[in-house]
Amino acid sequence: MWLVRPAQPDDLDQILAIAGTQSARLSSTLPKQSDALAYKIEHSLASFAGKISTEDDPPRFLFVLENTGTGEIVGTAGIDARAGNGQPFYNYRRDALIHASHELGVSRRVEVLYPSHSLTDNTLLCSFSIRPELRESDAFELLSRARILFIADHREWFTQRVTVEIQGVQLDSGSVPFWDSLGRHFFDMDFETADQYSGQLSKTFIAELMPPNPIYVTLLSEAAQEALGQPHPMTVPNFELLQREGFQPGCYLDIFDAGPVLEARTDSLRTLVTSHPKSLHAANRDLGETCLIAAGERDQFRCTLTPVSETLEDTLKVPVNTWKVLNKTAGDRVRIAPL
Amino acid sequence: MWLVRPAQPDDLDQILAIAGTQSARLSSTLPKQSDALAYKIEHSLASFAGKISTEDDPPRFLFVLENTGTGEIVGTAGIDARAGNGQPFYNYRRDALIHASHELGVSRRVEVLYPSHSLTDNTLLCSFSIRPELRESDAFELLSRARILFIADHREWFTQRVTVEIQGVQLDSGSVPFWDSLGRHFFDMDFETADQYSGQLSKTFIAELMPPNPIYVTLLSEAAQEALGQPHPMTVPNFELLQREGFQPGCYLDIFDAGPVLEARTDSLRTLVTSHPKSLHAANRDLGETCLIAAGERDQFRCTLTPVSETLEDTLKVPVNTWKVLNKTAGDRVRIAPL
Amino acid sequence: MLVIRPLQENDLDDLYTMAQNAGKGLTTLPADRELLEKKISHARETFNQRCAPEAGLYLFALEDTQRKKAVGISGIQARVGLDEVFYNYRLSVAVNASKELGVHVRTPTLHLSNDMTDTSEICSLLLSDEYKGGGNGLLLSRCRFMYLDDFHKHFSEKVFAEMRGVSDGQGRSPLWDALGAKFFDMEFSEADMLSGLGNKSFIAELMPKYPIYLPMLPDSARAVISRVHGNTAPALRMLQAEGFNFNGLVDIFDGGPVVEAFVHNIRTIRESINRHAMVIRKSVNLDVPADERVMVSNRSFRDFRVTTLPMHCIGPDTVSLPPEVADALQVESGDPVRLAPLKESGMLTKHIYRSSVPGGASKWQS
Amino acid sequence: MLVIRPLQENDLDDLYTMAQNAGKGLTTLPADRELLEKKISHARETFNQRCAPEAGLYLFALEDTQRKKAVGISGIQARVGLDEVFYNYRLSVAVNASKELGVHVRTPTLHLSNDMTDTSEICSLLLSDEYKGGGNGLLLSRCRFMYLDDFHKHFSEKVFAEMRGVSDGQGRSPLWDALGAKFFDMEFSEADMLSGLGNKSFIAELMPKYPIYLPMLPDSARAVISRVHGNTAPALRMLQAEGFNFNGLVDIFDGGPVVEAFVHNIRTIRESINRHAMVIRKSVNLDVPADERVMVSNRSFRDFRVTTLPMHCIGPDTVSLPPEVADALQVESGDPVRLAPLKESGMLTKHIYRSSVPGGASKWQS
Repeated sequence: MWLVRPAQPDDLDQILAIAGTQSARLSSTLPKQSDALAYKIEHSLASFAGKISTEDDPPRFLFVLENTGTGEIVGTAGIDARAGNGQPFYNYRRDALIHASHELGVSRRVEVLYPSHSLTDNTLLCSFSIRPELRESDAFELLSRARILFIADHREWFTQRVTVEIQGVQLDSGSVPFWDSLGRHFFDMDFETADQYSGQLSKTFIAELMPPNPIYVTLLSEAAQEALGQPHPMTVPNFELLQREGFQPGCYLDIFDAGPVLEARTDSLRTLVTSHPKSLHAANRDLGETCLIAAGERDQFRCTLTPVSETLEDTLKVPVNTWKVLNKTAGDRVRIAPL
Repeated sequence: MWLVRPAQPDDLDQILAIAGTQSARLSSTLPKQSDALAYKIEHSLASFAGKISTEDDPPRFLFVLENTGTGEIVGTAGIDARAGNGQPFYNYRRDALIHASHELGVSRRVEVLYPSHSLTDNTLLCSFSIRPELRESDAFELLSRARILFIADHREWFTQRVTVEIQGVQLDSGSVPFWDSLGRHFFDMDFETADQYSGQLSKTFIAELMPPNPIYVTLLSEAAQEALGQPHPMTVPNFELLQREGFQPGCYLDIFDAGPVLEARTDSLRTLVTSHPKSLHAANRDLGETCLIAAGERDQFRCTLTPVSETLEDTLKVPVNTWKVLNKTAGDRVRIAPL
Repeated sequence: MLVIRPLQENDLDDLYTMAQNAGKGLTTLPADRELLEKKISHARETFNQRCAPEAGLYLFALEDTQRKKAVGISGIQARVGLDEVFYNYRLSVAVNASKELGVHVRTPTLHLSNDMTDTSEICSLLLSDEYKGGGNGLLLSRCRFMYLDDFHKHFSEKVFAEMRGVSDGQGRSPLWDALGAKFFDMEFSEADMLSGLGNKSFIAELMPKYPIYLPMLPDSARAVISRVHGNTAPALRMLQAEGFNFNGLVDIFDGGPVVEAFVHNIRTIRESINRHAMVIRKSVNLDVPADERVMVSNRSFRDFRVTTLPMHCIGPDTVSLPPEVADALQVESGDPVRLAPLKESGMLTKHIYRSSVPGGASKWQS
Repeated sequence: MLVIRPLQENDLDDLYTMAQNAGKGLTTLPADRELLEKKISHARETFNQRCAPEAGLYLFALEDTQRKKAVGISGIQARVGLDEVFYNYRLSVAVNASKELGVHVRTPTLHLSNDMTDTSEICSLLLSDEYKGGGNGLLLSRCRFMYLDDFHKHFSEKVFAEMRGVSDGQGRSPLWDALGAKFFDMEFSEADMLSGLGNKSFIAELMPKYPIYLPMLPDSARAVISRVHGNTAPALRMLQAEGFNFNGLVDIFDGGPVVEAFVHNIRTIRESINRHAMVIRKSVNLDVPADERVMVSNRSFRDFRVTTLPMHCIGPDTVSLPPEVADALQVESGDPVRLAPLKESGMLTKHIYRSSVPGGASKWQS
């Protein structure tokens, strides 16, 4: 069975292996260095345990997707309780000014990218990675949506709005048109390097190197203009899943690759709205509609997929096998959501 | 009875009288000069008649509130189909940047006002004025909401979003703290003069005189900072009415007095959602719940208040007196909305 | 003889012909009869002191006295940016550095600027092709410096010139194509013309207001910023020889540089000397090479006249003027005149025994 | 005798004492022993050419040779803004005008600027109180210009100085209170100190990046922009007399002005002359008033030494040096030395028969 649970120190090597096979964009929130990753897991465990204040170094949660049959880790997903983690969370806000001359009868829409920190402190979904062969599977959906069930059961830890960044356009050659047209001139490094640094906790280098003035879109290369707000083709399944969840692209873009930044009201997330707390009971058969099921508070949180044979007012019948994966027993509280 | 109908050339003098007694803020959309007002009425009639394209000089509608007993005009209300009327519609967008130093452990929210044209081309409610003694009456509500019923029946003329500007803080002395702290330095004129000019069609002077760079809020006077997004006390009834209608203050402010700019999705406006088309039938008695009732397309539009004695699936029974005011007869289509 | 004198109403036809032949790129003198007529009338008001000093427009004609024809023009605008807004880009450098990452990047940046506002501009230089060479261009340009210094109360301490930027044979400007054209829905020549006609509110309305980071422009555009048009290179060298320096500002349309100098530092002024006129009977061969001639001015505000004269006419206290020169300058014996070198080299030096020019050469003697 | 020479390791104690007595406001020399030690070591590397030329920091001590004590210091930084980002505000004017409405408004505006990047700065001037007067301050400051010109390949063509801005007795700066304090959560003195310690990333992080419109600041703050602290007024006058001009840039914290000059235009350089040393036996009374003395330098890059000498020691080709002066300068008869006036007036003039300084006085003779 597929299980989503908090990342543990023992998972380190397997997570590193996943991070190594992923595309570059992932690195900004999932470090590829052993030390940095070990710290991230440690901080995540403290966050799950409720030992981290939201002020100075806000909670960051890292989940893994485990194949319970083999014990293998095949994916990761994270939540930063506060985007920016106590520092500015950088985006470009895409807006337009109207340049019009009454006398000449000219009116022109001039698109501008404004440096913005407006999404700072929103809750952020991040660090999503999964083995390529699972990209179209139910496990993919489980890994992504388990986070929403965690939020539903720990609502007070999170903010009114949730944000998620989608990887932007990167060519097969590895070049990123938006970066090449803008960021490269100011950061004097390649996209991968910048992306790697941005995964580090101090964002001082962005304050130091990012151009502080608004950028006129018309002065970007054509390829960069076309990439504005466009998701990388590889991320389309994820993009669509998040849109079904209720996330909408707004006016914000990633500062490095101009990928879309999605936003949603936390309390309107589909998984949160359609999920219900139930008490756990045994089903006789392994049949029924497949649902997401989550249980356990804080660091005991577990989430898996289960067939549901019957669901009444407050009770839920699922195979005992599911109980085991969740570490729960009859009568315990669980939360269920349709797939 | 109170009747809202398109302004006519004959109403000119009475409208001027109202404009003269109103506070300064009104002038930006309701001119105080006879010539300008005559042109506005003429353009409005052409707009009602559907003779105005939305491109170059978009439709602008001016309604009046008439006491049908005396023929007296006691209020005005307008709709600009496209805010800016083909030129930029200026606002400040209030946003914040985070200035943080990791090393020094400092993090500060720096509020910034960005010049913005984002609300350009939204439908705009404007030119609202009413005799002071009617400010708490049903007539007040009729005048304001009649416009929404007009929009409901001519939906294709209007855009997805509706905007309305609320007058900002002005002291009894006539001084406007936000203007005194910002605009005055650049426009080199008093608030009334600037406001008056902004009612004119060419916004060239704003492009020429408005500071193009973002403004740091912390450098404004304290009085100006306090005035940001605050409605003038006199506008509170209107502000509340609009909020009940579904308008919300967002991040936009008036460039002259920093009054709040409200926004709503057109199709979510309460009057639009709760109104229904019905066919007109006679009631025997002058009793029943008072409702808004509108009828007539384009320049034939009329809206009044009526007691409704009975409302069935598609029929509505109201006193024959109401028919007369609406210029309608039995079986004609009308639109009704609860008060 | 070629004589500098204030522009007059009856120069209109000659001026119009010159403007037509000049082609595009001279925004201050477009070939528009009505506009030229206005300019002449403005200049007349200025010389007759019937307009406010700061609104002054001083236009000088180079007249071929035999043909009674204006064959060149040059001007000084007392103050720019008072009526219209005067725009430039300031070429500035933004440095972004991260010590931690060892990154240090300098980004040349263009900032919209009105910093020349209220400064005097030398402008409108135009010379008929057939009169080019022989120092006529130098006379037309440099005569203005003597005027600037003699009547310095009417001008700013600093004076500047806008140099025409790079464009190709078809009048296409690489900077305009990469920048201006993206914001103005028109051709370079049209924008240039509109701006020359004095209609500048379209600039406030359509111009990008935020700084332009140069690395975002193509190489072809970056390459021409602060560079002059090939035809203007001699004029730039002349001004540099006078002590003008690039001041960091460039034209918003074509990127041509602005050069400036403090009036008291301009070489023509530093090296000029005053003498008294001595009208002589003896005829003088005026037709000597440019580097053997000096400029001589009558120091008149209302009827400023300048011509050239062989250097050997300069004496210790006086300068000898043959009658036709005295006539052209409208001076008589005993009147004060001012002399300054026409060409680069300090050949005037050997003829000087005493200098009486305020702020002139003596200050630098050592 | 007072002699200028390169700063040395054993000057640390004297330097520290001076820095302590100087109080706040000298950001380039805070009273921090470790930092001062680093500076000395940096200067030693520079004089010994063991660091890249653009990283050079040239620090000179004024030594009282009797007491074997450093009593003053002055410096040149070869290039600013290469290691750290160098910030200023540019005081610019924005003009907004509407012809239609007859409105014309000029708004002084501060733009964040890094335009001094890569330019040489004269800095770190400090003189013990007991040695003030008698031309010692002039010697300490002006000796640098001779060095700048003799070794101009190590420096930029233009050189600048930041002048301390206005603050009150308690070290409060009106501009800081009105502007900086609203963005930096600290006192002026703390920001000044942090900046002096070379920690400038906090500026990139906390500084407002958009232009500041001056009409939005209180009168008290506007009034001090580009004005100098009372204590600094004499230094400013001295630099102005040398030909330094305000270049439109001001300090981001206290609004003090930046003044600059082309090295070849600096008066000390223009009026300096070269001679050969002639060591004499005869004793000379060195203790004459400052305006009768000249500076004399040994023109050495590694061991630059300057002292003063009565003017009458200057001959047509040589300068007569009493043995103790020759010793102090470490020169022998026949060695080239350079002379320049110590005080304002051109009193050196009458002693000059021949000038051999490249780019020096001869160029200006007329």
